[in-house]
Amino acid sequence: MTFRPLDRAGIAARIARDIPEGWFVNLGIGIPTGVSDHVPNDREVIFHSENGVIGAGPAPAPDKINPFLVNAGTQHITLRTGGSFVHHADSFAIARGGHLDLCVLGAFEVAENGDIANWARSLDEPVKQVGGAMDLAIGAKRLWVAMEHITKGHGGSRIRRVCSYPLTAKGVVRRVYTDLAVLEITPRGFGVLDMIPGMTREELQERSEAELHWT
Amino acid sequence: MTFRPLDRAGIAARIARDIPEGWFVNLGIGIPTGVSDHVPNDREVIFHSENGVIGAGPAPAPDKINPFLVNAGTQHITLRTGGSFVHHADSFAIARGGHLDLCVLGAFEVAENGDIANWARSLDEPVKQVGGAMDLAIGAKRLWVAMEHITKGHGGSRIRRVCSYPLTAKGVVRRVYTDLAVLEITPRGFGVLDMIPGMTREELQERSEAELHWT
Amino acid sequence: MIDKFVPDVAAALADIADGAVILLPGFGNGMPETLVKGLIAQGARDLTLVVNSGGRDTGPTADILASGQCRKLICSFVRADSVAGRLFAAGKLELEIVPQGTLAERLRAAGAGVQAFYTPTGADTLLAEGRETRVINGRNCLLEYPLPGDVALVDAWEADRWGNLTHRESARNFNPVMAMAAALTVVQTRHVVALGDIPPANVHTPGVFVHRVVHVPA
Amino acid sequence: MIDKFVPDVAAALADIADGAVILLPGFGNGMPETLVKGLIAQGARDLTLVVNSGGRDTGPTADILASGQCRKLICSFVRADSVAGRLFAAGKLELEIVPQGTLAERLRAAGAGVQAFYTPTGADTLLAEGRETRVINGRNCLLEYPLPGDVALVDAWEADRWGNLTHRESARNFNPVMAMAAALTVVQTRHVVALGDIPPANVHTPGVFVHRVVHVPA
Repeated sequence: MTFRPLDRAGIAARIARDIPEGWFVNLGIGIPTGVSDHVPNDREVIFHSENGVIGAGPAPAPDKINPFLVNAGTQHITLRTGGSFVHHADSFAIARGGHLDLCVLGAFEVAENGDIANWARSLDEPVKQVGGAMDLAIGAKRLWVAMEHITKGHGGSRIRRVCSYPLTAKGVVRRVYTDLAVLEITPRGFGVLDMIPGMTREELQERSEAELHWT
Repeated sequence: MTFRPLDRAGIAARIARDIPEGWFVNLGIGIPTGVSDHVPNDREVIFHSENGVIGAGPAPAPDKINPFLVNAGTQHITLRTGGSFVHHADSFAIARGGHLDLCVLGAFEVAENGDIANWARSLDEPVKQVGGAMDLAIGAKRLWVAMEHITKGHGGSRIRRVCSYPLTAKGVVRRVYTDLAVLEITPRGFGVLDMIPGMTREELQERSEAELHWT
Repeated sequence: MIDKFVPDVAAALADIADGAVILLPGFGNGMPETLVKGLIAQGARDLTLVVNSGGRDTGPTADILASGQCRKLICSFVRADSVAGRLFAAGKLELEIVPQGTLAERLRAAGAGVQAFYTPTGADTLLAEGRETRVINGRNCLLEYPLPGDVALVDAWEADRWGNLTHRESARNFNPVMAMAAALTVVQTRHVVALGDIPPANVHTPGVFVHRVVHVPA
Repeated sequence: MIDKFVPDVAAALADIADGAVILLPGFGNGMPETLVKGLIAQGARDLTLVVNSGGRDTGPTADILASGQCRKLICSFVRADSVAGRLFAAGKLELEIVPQGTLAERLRAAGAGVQAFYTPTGADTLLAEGRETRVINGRNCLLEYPLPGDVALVDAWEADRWGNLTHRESARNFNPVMAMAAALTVVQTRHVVALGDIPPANVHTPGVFVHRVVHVPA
């Protein structure tokens, strides 16, 4: 192998490159949370947190923590100048009503028709962790997924013809950012927008269960 | 005739007597608007106006008019200390969500099953004036109606077995305050709670198309 | 740097297309009068106007209706003796009457991604004729659909460059819900304030619902 | 004179009945911890608890669940390794999982008199199994019903004697919507302010949704 997969921060940074000024963006827990660290300060991107924060800013200095201000991961954050607060129903009105330009979620799997599975690993998983993922997945103008291309455990590909895990939503993913490539969902399935340096088409296809397309 | 019917202010005053401290109350246009004038200042009743005013107060002095503050009749009002403002959807959430202790509406007719007709005088009336009456009628904890007992024109009774005008809502009226009596809707129909001085049961029944009951 | 301010009303309204659904707030106050004048000057036709009341013989609602630009009026209240009433009687204006609370809720639904809802309001009335109803918990309910706008014309007291707004007293009325219900929300504001001047907990309409702002001093 | 303040937590919670549906706000903050302690002391049983997250091993949600007072938990998120997760695994707790936005919207619906609504959230998932769906404008939607509470326990920063409230920053979260969704809304407030001290345009939860307030200083 002559390529070096991106680490999680690298995936986040790659996503940040593609977010233009002025977008309202919600970042899911996991890799997506790191995206905001890679948006330069002079590019105004407004981060929404589903617990009612519009304009979430970076973590505070340890001596500046405000216990009344957390993000959807319950981490202490700051508020950007211009930010505001709403209650939970209004906050999800923003998410579900199509007002977010972008939502970035982590996932277990994405299918070539845009299906996403990110909430339960099996049908009989006894305890459920849905949170706000289903709301964000159906509501945002664009849904991008950030995840490793293959699973850490058994090495199977997360880029699927059909999702094997329970769905979060059907046909909603626009792009997938992995440690190996940037893919977009097209009418033909996964199109490849970008690969990491040194990766060949064959190597990327080998690591993808679904068929990839190059234009 | 040895009785003297109440005038419109008299009906409003009679209603005001029955509103206890602490109630949230919406007053419709017409006779009901006058009710607040008859609630003594030391009895705190909180008036809701469907354009987003909680705690509507009396009209301002002419030199104290605030052009940004009107009631649902678009009359200039004041705000009581403790009042607040919400937007239209939140305001109707208050009305439709069962948070008003009382709504007082004018009406053309009330039927013995609690039906109310107050928005259109005929089925083919070309232009419609619904406003917020249907929302208030279905939403308040109690709906009271304020109206003259008989119509000014043809002298027919507004106290009906069945409404002849198009309905505003079905089975929602609790009480009717007229210039002659106070009636309540019971499982048997109209029960008489009160009559003006000098009025006999026979005289009131003559002026009512529906059968009246005394307990 | 995000800056939603545009130089003038003409620039703010230039791309409103024929056939657009226009959301117009206002209830005795809080109506964006200068934007309505701008829309009359702009000249888009075949419009659907969504506004609480059809108005009288003068004022912004009467003016935009009298201009002949509107094909349809969706509102809760029309006087027979008004521009709207006469246009309707003459067959020159379609009319859809919506109870005021249902109007507000349909606008919110459009903004909040609710695809339909059941309400008891109007369910037992003429307004329900030919429409889908359902009894829920013993109450007859009417199925109502969202009412999205192509454009909302919004009035504000203060605005910052992110489009965060405040509204005065009851001039708030339909402004926040119409702002959230439209694909393009254009605001006229009395005052321009610096980012951060509106306390974060007291923004009445967050900038996420606002696309263009024009400064219209008193 | 209207005065919604009650002398102490015990008085505020005395009449909560067995079998009540309890709405509990909070999302990392904004949870009424003192009222939860009071409910544990009060001892009502067979409760249904509605809260965003099932919590961990410590904290108010874990405490009320561990007390054995709750028959059912309605929430968006439960960790397997938590009091809630273990009670569920042991068959001692019923669980209803609701997507977080649907949870907020069902609460608002209860407060706003919406009798049911259609949402795309969850419609194509396991959560839709056996439930009513409908395609609206090409989108598959799930029919959701209101989620009213018998009692909401609410956290506030400031309160006046009419029950008007403010909340701090993101501690607002579910507090206003749960306040409007319950038949009895009990508030713990950090600060007591005079009527009129909260500017009328900046009340976060109007007193119309509040029934009892207890002062719980920090």
